[in-house]
Amino acid sequence: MQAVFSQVAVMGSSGMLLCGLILLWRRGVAAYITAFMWQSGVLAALTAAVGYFGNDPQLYVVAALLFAIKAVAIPRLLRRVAQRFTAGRESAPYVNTATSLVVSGMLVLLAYAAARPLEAIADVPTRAGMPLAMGLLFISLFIIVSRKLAITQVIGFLMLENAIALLAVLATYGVPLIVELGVFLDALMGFLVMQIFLYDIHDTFSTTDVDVLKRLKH
Amino acid sequence: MKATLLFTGLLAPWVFSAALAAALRESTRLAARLTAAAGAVSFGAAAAIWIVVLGGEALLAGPGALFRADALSALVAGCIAAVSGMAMLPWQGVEKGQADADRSRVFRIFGSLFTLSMLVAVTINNVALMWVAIEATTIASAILIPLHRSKASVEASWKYILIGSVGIALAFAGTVLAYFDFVSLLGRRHDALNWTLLMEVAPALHPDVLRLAFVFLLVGYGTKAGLAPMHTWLPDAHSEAPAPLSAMMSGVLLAVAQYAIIRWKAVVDAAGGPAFTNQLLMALGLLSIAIGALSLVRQQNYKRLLAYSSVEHSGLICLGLTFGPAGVFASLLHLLNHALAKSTSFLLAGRVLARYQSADVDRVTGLVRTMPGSGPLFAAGVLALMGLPPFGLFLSEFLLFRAGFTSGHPVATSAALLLAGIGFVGLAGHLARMLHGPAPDGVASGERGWWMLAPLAVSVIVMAALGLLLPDTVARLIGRIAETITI
Amino acid sequence: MNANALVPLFWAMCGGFVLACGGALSPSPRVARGMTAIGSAAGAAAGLWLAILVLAGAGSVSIDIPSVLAAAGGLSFRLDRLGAIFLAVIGGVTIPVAIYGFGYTGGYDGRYSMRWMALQSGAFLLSMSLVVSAANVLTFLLAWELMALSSWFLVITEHDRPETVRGGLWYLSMTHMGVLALLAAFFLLGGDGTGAWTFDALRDGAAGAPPGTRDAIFLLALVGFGSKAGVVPLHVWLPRAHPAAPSHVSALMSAVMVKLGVYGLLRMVLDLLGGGPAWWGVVLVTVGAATALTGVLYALVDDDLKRLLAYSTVENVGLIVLGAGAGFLFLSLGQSTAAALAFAAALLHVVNHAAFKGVLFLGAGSVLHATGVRDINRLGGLVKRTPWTAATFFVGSLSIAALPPFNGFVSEWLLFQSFLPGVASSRASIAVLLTLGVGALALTGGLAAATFVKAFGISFLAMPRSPEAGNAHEAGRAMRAGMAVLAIACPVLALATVPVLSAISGALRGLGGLPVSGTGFHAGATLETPQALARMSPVAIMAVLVSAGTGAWLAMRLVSRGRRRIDDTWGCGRIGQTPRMEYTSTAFAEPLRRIFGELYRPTDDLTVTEQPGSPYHIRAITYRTQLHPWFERGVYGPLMQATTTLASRVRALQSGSINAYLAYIVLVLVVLLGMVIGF
Amino acid sequence: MFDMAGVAVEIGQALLALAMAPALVGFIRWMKARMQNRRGAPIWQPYSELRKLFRKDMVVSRHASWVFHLAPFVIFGSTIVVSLLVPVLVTPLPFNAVADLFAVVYLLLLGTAFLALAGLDTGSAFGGMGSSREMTIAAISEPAIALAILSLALAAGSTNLGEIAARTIARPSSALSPGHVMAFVALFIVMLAETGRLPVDNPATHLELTMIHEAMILEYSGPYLALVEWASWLKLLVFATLAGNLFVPWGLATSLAPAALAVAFATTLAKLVAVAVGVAVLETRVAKLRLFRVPELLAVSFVLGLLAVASSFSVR
Repeated sequence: MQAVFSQVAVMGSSGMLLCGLILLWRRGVAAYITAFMWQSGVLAALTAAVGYFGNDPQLYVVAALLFAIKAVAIPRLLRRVAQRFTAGRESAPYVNTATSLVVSGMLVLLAYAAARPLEAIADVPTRAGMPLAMGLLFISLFIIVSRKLAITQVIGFLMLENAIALLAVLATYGVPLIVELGVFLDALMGFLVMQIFLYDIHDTFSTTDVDVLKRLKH
Repeated sequence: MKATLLFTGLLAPWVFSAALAAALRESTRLAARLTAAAGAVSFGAAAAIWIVVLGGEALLAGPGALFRADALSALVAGCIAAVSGMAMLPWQGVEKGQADADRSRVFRIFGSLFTLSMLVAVTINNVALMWVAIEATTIASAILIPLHRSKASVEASWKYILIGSVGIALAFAGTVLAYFDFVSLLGRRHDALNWTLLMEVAPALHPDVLRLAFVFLLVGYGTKAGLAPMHTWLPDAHSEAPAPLSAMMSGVLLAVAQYAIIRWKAVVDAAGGPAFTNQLLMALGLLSIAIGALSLVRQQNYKRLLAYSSVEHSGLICLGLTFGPAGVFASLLHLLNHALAKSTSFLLAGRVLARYQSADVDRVTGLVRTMPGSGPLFAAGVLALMGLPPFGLFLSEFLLFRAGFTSGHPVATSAALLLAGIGFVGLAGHLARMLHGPAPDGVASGERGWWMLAPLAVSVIVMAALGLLLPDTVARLIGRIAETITI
Repeated sequence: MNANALVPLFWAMCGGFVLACGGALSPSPRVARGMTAIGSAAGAAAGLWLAILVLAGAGSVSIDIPSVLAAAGGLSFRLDRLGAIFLAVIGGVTIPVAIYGFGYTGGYDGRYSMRWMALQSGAFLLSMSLVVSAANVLTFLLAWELMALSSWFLVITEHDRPETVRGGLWYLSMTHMGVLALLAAFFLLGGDGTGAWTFDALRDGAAGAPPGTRDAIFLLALVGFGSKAGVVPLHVWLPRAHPAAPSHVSALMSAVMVKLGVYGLLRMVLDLLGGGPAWWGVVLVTVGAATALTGVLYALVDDDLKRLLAYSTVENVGLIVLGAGAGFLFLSLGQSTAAALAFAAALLHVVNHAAFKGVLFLGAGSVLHATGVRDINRLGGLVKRTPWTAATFFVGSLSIAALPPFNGFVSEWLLFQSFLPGVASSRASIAVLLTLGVGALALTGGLAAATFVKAFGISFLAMPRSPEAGNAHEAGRAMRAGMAVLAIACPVLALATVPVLSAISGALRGLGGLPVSGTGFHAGATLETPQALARMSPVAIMAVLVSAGTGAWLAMRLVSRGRRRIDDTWGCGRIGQTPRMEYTSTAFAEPLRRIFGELYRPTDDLTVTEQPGSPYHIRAITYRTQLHPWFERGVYGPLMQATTTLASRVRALQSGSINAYLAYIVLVLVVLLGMVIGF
Repeated sequence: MFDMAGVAVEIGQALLALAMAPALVGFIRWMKARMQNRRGAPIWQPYSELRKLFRKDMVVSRHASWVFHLAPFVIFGSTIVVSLLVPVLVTPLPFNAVADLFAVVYLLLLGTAFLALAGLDTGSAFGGMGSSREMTIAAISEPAIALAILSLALAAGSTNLGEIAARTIARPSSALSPGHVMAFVALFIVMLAETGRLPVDNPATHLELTMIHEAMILEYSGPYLALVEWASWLKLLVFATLAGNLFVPWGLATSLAPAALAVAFATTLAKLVAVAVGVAVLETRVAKLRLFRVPELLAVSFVLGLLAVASSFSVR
């Protein structure tokens, strides 16, 4: 029973990590949105699985909420934004694809090194997935840093929140409900504000490429 | 019962003010007065909390001790209530120039929410909900930055929201790691993330996991506290945001982030001893003082000047935390003094900007002649920031450097002294040129709206009182914090 | 008169100065000026009386107010004899300056706010008198910083002139850097901070401090107090701030505030640290000699009257530090009587310099008030138009040039004498240093005489060189009274050298290893150095000089029967003398500028514009000369250059690209994680 | 120490010096004339000059102020005070108890400063040039004098003229020590500079480029000119006696016995004649130095003073 549970956990987190890597590999924004959608879906499923194995009924509610918001609502909003503004392709990111993949590899290694003390004291079966969650966290940070399109940065930020949610689910079977709700509310509000700003940037600069945002110096 | 009354007195007014501002679409005058009244009530409650906490025990209220106010939260809540109360006054609203009812309505709504979230952050016991409240402050303030639509303000708002959210997300990762450490020791309890419980359990927690968590927490909350090199959002946000918002952000939002750092430093120190956290905080503190002070030397925009001065003072406060109990006392006093001085200076900078229509230091001259009321007060604010007596910052820097030397860090303190000196020269140069010289043509001379200056004059007098007399209530409160925080 | 009877006198002093500050609330500017003058004079009188009582042996005044600023150690005052000497100097100079100020600031009525000036003058005087009576670190530094701030406001009173604001900026920045050094010095002195922060506790703690810390404290004190005193290379603010300030303020700053740097140095290095190794004395002697020579060399060739006086202040501070340095040297060699003499000579020069520098600055202020011109090359003939100013400036010039009947000669003589025992009895290396010290002292004395013959001769004598000088008018009654009091003080101080010197040696008894008992370096009315090395009585010299002079006058009147005829000055028989033919200040100093050419490295440019027709008929010759600014180019230029390049590199950090900003955060995260993994 | 006899002798000695001063200058002029095989004016010519000047009318410049009128008396007075101090016939003098060698130097500096101010007062270019150069030379010669005094004080243990002369008498060997000789030469060079003798300044000319001392007193006439000239001659005598009696003090009377005084008068007269001959020979042999070479001369004197002080270290 425990072995199956840890198998599911590792499978889920490595799936999410793969979705993250897609952002580094592909150039089209549409591909990014689908990758994010799948990642959120896997996260919701994993949360439900942890709820089932760790027999904690609250997690089902969290999984449903997560799926509804992150796998359905946000991708639709993102698609609407993507169609209206972007040229559909990430023009020239600061780091070309080959190097980004190498760097992401290095980051996952760093995650394993950093997560060593976590695994040392964890007694939950899902501990094997924690380094992967940390890895996803670093990779989403790298995405935000290296991509030029504003919408890609937003997606990177959402992935960062997914990574932290994954870490929470794996490490502590989810944070207390009231905190979970608070985090959801913040994530949603944050995304909405970012969306408003995306419209703002498009209206004033008629592009969402972050390079134009270099007027405020020194 | 008394506690819940005080907490509602502290938080409820801002909720009403936000709601009323939203509801009363037309009569902005009434909404403005209500906000001012709300500010006053909230400040009264904060003062009451201050007195009660001084009496001895921490205030607990709400279901499962959700809200808790000990000496530290009383201090920071007091600062927030005072600064926000002053900043949200109707005439301090958005610049008088464009009297646009809709804009000032938006400002009042989200300004009240911004203050509410800050007050909740410092009075909530659960550290995760504290994170949620701080994230809420980012969102509420981000909306207010592009109030005056321009290329620069849009850019500033995007940078603010993105850097702020990424930074604060890391802080949540740290919180999760700490929670994981707690759970793996004592299992899942609903009140696990209460700060008081964490402090009790801390000696039993695993030091190396908490150290990893503290790295994430420090980088996360450091971004909000304006510590270098995560400070990059601060100058852009302040040079574009309306002056009252910059006053609140620079004055007290940094203080809330420092509050969070202090809370978590106490927990991590209880677990693995202060060596690790002191090392980190000293490095980041010195870096912030260096970058803040050196950026003052050639800065031509006086709003960005005040922003970089915030980075420097934030660095000083973090450096002070590493100098033992005397150092903590000095840095908390510095936090209080800086909140007052910075918010007053920003509000006055707003008035100067409205009159001179230019943020360039070279185009603002003869301030003493053209604005005989705001000029001297602005000078007083900047002189306070430079650390000159009779204002409080001189006293807190005196104590801070004294603690630095006596706690055995002469080299770090001397470096901080030198950098503070460079910052002083930078500020002095710009202030001297702005105050004196002939008034540029096309700038009307004479002060308008003397009664607008009343609250600012009161705050300058309070700063001088803090500098020359250091009232006993303040000294005792901060003394108690220093004992509870440091081990 | 036990000590606590003096306490009300202390509060009376503070009350007087607060009354001066009260001028800020006065209805009219004239009332504000009046309150400033009365308040300052009253406070100063109380201070002077208090100082005299303490010096006369009524013990020390000590007042503690632990409640105010308790967290930082509370306020506590203790006026002992060393502080009393400086308080006497403050009181003595402030009374005439306050009277003078009332007249001088009349000219400011329309232009600057008299209320603000009243507030700042009161604060300035109050903070100065609190600095000398502070007894713990917080009070000292609070008063010190308030003194710096209020004096900055006074310096930039005439803020509509850009160079005033620049001068003020130099002053504020250098003073603050000095305060930072003082902070470090005091806190290092405090050790681990467990003990109290009063001077007594620091004194006991300092004895046990490791030598490395004591040396660091000494150097920091030298930088901190040296920047206030104007020791080379920290003197550059003096010639910039003094000419910019109103003259009565620069009189106060030069005569009194600069001496508080010396007070601080003596208090910390002599009293608290109790002297140190020989190299401390060597450093002070070298720095003192360098300061004296730099000051006088730059004063010599300066054409701006007030900047000339500012450089001469640097020179006199150099002499004082030279004396103190010799004192520390003898202390480290164990010759405590010679050390006592050297310190006494330095302190006597502090007192004397306050008198004659005060009257000189007030005179310069009166010249500025009368003509509006500070450039000596455009003055002249003022002796007939402003006789009072000329007479008082004359007395001041003779005193500062150390010429016999006046007090300058007495303290210069004592400085020479204080070097003699050291040269005679100490190790060869120190003997050579002190011999060069004597050489430097003599050269400074000679050049000072040349400087002030130039300053007085060119500004006041012969014919006016410009219309402004031509129709100058004498200063008002108040200004004349102020100048007269200080001018009279010069010969009086010379005559009263014996009581002043015994008060000074009383103050020095028992400080940091100096002999507890000992004569006041006098036998009856004549000054006598230890082992009767030399005796000199200023009273006798003045008496014989005056009688010889009047004798000659009487003899001449008896012998000569000729009449006097007024005629033109000799112009080689052809042409009458015009003002353009007179020697100007630049010309007067030109020989010495050429002799010390290596030090000045002047860059002269001479442009001759001929008549358009022929090259032989010249329309105009313009001559501009500029001295090589050693300190600005050697010390401060590179320093500021380094800061600005560093600053611009830090500015580049804020490059504008959001990716870079996010990269910084990730970088910090990775670095700190590295530390955790490595920890 | 304040016995009346001593004071009387002291005043007498000062008056004697005053009387001998014109004769000394007359002798030097006569000596130079003879060496240039001219007959030259008799030695007492300066006395008649003084008598003539005291009786003549005085022309005062229109621009002169009270400084111009005060200067002659201060110059004359200060030189008289110095002559009271210098041991012409007898040591130790009562006035020595209240003033020492530094006082002498600074009293002479007082005279020079007043002369320079008087030069500036009339507003003539000559006066300005003279006083500028005079103050330059006075300023540079200060360190040389100071070191000469320092070396004497180290040898004698005090800067008091009385003690210096007494010590040298007591220990004749020290008179020939290298330090003593070098101090003498240093003081001699400074004497030439201070009293305006040839290598530094030409007393006999009124050519504006070369005269320094003469330029300052150009405007004086009648009794004022007499006083100033007399004072400068007395200064020359004072320096000569200083050079003589401090470095070669034998023959000085140490008691007030008339016989001792007579012997002292004879030896002092001899020394003065020797110094005068020396100055005269020097002045005929040497041409006037360019103004900007004078500092080198005074630098030599400074170095000699330094060596004199250094040698006193070794001897100890």
